[in-house]
Amino acid sequence: MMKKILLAMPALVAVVLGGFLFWGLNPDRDPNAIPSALVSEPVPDFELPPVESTQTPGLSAAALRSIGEPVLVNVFASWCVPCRAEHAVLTRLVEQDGVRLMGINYMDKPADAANWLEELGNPYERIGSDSEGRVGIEWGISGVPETFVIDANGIVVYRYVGPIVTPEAQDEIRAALAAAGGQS
Amino acid sequence: MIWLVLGAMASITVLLFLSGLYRTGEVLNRKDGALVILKDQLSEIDTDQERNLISVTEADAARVEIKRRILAAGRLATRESSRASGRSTIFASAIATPLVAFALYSQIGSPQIESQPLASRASETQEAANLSELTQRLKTRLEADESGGPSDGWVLLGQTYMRMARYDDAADAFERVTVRDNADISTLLLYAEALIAAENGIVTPQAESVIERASEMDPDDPGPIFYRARILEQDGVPDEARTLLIERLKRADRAYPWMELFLSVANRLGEQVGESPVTLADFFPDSRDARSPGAADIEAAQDMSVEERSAFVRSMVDRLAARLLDDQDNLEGWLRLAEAYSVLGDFDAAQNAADNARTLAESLPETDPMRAAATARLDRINK
Amino acid sequence: MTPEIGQFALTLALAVAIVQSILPIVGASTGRVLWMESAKTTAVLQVTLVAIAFGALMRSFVVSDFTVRNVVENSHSLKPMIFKVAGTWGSHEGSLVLWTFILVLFGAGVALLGRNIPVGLKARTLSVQAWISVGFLSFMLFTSNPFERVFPPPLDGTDLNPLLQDIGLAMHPPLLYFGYVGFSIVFSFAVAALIEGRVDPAWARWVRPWTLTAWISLTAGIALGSWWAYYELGWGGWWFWDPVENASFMPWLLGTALLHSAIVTEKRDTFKSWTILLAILTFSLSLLGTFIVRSGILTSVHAFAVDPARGVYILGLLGVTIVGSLTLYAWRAPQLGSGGVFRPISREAGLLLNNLLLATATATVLFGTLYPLFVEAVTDEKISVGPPYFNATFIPFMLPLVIIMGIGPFLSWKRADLPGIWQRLRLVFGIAIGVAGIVWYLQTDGPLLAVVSIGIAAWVFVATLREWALRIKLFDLPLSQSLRRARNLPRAAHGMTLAHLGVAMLVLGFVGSTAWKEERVLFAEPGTTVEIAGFEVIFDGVERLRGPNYIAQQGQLRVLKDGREITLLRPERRNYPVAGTSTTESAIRSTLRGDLYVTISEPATEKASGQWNLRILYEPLVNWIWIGATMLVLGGSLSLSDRRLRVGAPSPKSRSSALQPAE
Amino acid sequence: MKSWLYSLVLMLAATTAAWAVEPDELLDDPVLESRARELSKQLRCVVCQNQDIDSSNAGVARTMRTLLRERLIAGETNDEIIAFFVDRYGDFVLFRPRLKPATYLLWFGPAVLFAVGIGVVFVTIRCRSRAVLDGTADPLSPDEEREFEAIFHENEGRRDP
Repeated sequence: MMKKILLAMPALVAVVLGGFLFWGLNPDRDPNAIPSALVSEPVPDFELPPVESTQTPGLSAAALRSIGEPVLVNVFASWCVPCRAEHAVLTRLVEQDGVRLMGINYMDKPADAANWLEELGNPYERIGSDSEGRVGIEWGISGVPETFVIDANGIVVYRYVGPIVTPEAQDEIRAALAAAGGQS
Repeated sequence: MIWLVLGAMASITVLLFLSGLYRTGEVLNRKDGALVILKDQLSEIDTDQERNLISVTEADAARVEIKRRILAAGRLATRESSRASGRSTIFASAIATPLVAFALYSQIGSPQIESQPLASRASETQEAANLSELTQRLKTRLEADESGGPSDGWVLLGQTYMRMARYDDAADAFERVTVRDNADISTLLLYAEALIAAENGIVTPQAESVIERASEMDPDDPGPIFYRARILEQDGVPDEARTLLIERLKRADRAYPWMELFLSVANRLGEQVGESPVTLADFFPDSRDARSPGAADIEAAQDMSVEERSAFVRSMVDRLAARLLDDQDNLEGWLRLAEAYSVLGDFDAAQNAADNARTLAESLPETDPMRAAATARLDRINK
Repeated sequence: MTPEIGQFALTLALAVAIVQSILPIVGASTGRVLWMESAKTTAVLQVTLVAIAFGALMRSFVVSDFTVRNVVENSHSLKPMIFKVAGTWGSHEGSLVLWTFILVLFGAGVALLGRNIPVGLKARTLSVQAWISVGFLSFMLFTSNPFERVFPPPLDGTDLNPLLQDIGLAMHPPLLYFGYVGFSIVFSFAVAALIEGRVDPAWARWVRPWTLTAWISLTAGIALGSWWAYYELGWGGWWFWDPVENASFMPWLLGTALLHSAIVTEKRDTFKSWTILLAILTFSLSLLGTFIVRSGILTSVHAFAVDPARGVYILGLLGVTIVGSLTLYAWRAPQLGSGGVFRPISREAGLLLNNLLLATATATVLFGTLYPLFVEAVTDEKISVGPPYFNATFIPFMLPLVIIMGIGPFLSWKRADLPGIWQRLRLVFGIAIGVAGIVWYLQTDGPLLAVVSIGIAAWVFVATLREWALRIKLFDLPLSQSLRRARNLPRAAHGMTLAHLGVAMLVLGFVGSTAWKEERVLFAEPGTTVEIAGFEVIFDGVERLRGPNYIAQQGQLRVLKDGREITLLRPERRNYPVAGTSTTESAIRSTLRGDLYVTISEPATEKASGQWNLRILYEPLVNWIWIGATMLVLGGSLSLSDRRLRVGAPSPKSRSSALQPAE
Repeated sequence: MKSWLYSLVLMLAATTAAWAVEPDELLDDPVLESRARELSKQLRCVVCQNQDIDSSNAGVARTMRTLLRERLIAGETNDEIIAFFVDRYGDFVLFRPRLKPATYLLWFGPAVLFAVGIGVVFVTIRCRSRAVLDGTADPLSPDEEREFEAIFHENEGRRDP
């Protein structure tokens, strides 16, 4: 009997392994995605100057904490093509839904960023210029664009990786904002 | 020709299959096969012992073991096997094999497409080079023109750039026309399209303002409406974008060629927001022949199978031909028709279209680069 | 027309494979010789047809026929011819054709060359092999058609990654596939044996050449891949524990275990169900590798484009093949019976330990490769498992394995005399300790483990030589007699000696290039001089060059030793405009003592403009890795040429003398 | 559309032309530098595919290397530095997974497997060696010997052994 169980083990192990692999093929799973260690943590400490030659003020942790209502923090760069794609969506969120949007301009030349904002419009209330990318590390970003939802108490409640373009992505952002507003 | 080759392949397969029926000779059964190996192992022990690699006792023990294995192998039952039975099955499978293959091939193969090694397409490569040279000449000419160059010329230049996927240059060319007072909606839309293409499909504020301008000229023109829907989609409100398209479709008094495009975009958007697809019949139950080649068709063509695609190309060409009967002075149209026919292998029709194009081209002034461009294209078709 | 011929050949091959998957095996159980023998025809037909398809695809690449989608996506008119050819197997679809070609090639090999294999076993084996080829041909035709056409054709293709434009890479996939797909035939033999219900020494003997062939080419493939990484990637590393590398390494480890356990089955009629299990698992790991590379389930540098639909299809294929065969195993293995008896100190026990260590090492790699997936599935958390883990867990199993490798060949079957062996190995042990001591004395830094490992390498090396010397009675008899004995020794014995010596060389290379590597990274301007490992390297500047499809910045470095110029190194930074990418071409001065390895690039910071970023490495003993691997391959080939592997083949009299060399 | 957007998201890696660790990043103190190299081989680049930050040419990896060295200079221990990155990126950045319940199986699995294997081998060997092993086996009985001879010579002449 023992022997039979022993001989059946390989097949059983293979089935279990197959189960995991099948799970891994789930199309909603992105093998490259990295979960954020920041969610449910307070906004990391940082202070960023404004992007040179723009009128928009810079961004800091203190500023984020003192707003008192949920905000979006969007990490973008002028060299990032998908950022252009989501820019219109962000603008619309600001104009129509009254979302408060903060920006972190990541590893960008200030002049390029200023041109970019000039060309596409500037929906951001504040923009911090993270030209060396250090604050990006503080936020644990793995690429641009990334968008965070911060609640009224300055706690990061949600993170979205990649451009917010699809209706589903927008719904997720809206839901996260609503949840953040409800909590405070 | 191709069927001949494929047929030959199939026949050889069948023949090889059948040749098995005439194979003779003894077959090795399990028992004999094993015995040969075991006997060899037995003799190996003798050699090993001779070479003092193993002791006498070890050798003896090993011999006993192998002898026991030989005994066991010798007791193996050998099944009576026959060479005679099962002939008909071999025969049947020989016949079935090519049938299955052809059935499958008819589903996934594309026998109608010739292979086109790059070397045989030298003229095409050459033309691409020519085209870019001609384009450059056209551009220089237009720029040299003190009056700013004819609008038609700039539009042609822009369209050529679009075809060459040089969207920034195309946008520049169209912009020259759009700043003029006589710019029409279609030029504005071309400009917008170039701007959008240059940004990998993103409608920038600049493109948006161009579309706004077109929209002001005629709010009901389907062109601006199409792009406005696109802006809405990009803003993340596909439902509104879809509504905009559907509303315009409802307002139409009869079937138009642009409707296919509207429908396909509306349906794509509908899929996102969970609306069921609509067809032309939902708006005009009695019109069936309102199709026209549009961006949507081309988009749809990407997903088609090869046969579908060539049938599609054919239908598009037929429609173009029909349209040219009403628009006989359209040089570009004739050129495209001639090219299309020659690609499809309908050389007589290609020649006819090319003759029309040549007549039109020759009516242009000698120095007009458009004439040179057209002639170059015609020469290629005639080859 | 060429692509369509290829397309039709594939559909025809599928139809033929379907016949082969049914007729022979039914024939074997009903005693119909015609049906059994039809496998020969169908196996040859399959390989011919897939070869036609492969040739058609290759031709399409060579002539740049852009009516074939695969050519458009993986070639470019400006690409050098050799890489157009290599483009044939550079993509998912093309490599699948190659995969299938090797699969059917092994089938045809058994059909034509396996003349000493009984007809029933052969028929069953070929049917099982055909099940696999039906799976892969249908996978290819239904989800990844290599001959999909585009009309009208675009003017030019979209290139292949320039990083992959290397001759080492061009040869790498064919060899790697040859190895890991080759294990398919071993798998088929195992499943056939389970169906037949009989595993005996004869079975092990019939399978051995095929296991060896697969193992040799997998060894060569992995070595070549590693060499390529070292040579081309410009990091100076040769192994990265990437999931795709692991995917080929696991079948190698288990295949090595199989090679050894099959010897026990052949000689002692024992370890039967274990050998069968290893045969099944080895190929299962090959399939798993194919799955990992093609499903995008794990992130890897080398993976093909991600496509879940393909992933599901392959997973289904995997499920049927692996779970099916293992279930058959669970059911039939108890009937195989257990064989001979042996003592705790015996060659059997030694090989058992060898198998256990290899299997555990395989499990370690498998665990590490798939663990992030497990954790993600269970806890939704993401973790990474990288080189530090593998080094920490894999090496502890490998060192003991190498140690027992020194003793193993001295052990006799059934019961061995340990004191006697110790007597023979005392001196060897002393030498190993001595070597370790010298290394310890000479080295300036580096971990203690490195010293121990060098000692172990010396141990295996000398012990293996000692065993060989004992066999031919070197020094006990006059030299001429010893040489005669050496000639008469079966080639497999020489093969083993050579392969084991190769392992000692491998260890030497691994340790040398990791423990005592030196590195200088600096910004340089013309005239900069660097000292490394006793060399003086002078940077003379950079020249711009034009290649067939790239533009290169070529650095010039003079290398001086003791004030005398010994060589000129020219590393390049290449820019491929069409693909829009850059690669680094290292320049290497290779000697048996070590490699001087230089790469050049433009500095990332603007502060260092006008300067060049030089990376100079000294990799001691690194070439012994490739030498060791070559010895493994040669050892395996020598073993493969052993006369005994062909015993029983009913050869015509005229050819028997050629087949049976002097003995 | 979605697929190209996605691939572009990953293009961050391609934005700088740096090649692994750069000369200007290196520390003058060889002890600290070798610690830095060792640490950066344990940290995974977050935008690349399966690379440590030491050999990665991504911008983020460069920033991470710079931060790592700054912290070394500030006198932080290896554990503190690792913790700094784990706080921001989670366990994902560690190429050497930490020992915790979720990784027990990973770290101890192979050893346990080996132990079980040893157990199985031990049992096998005991079963196999229980039989008499005095160097000789029972010789064949005369009947068996005759049968053997018959089988042995059965195919003689038909095939070359």
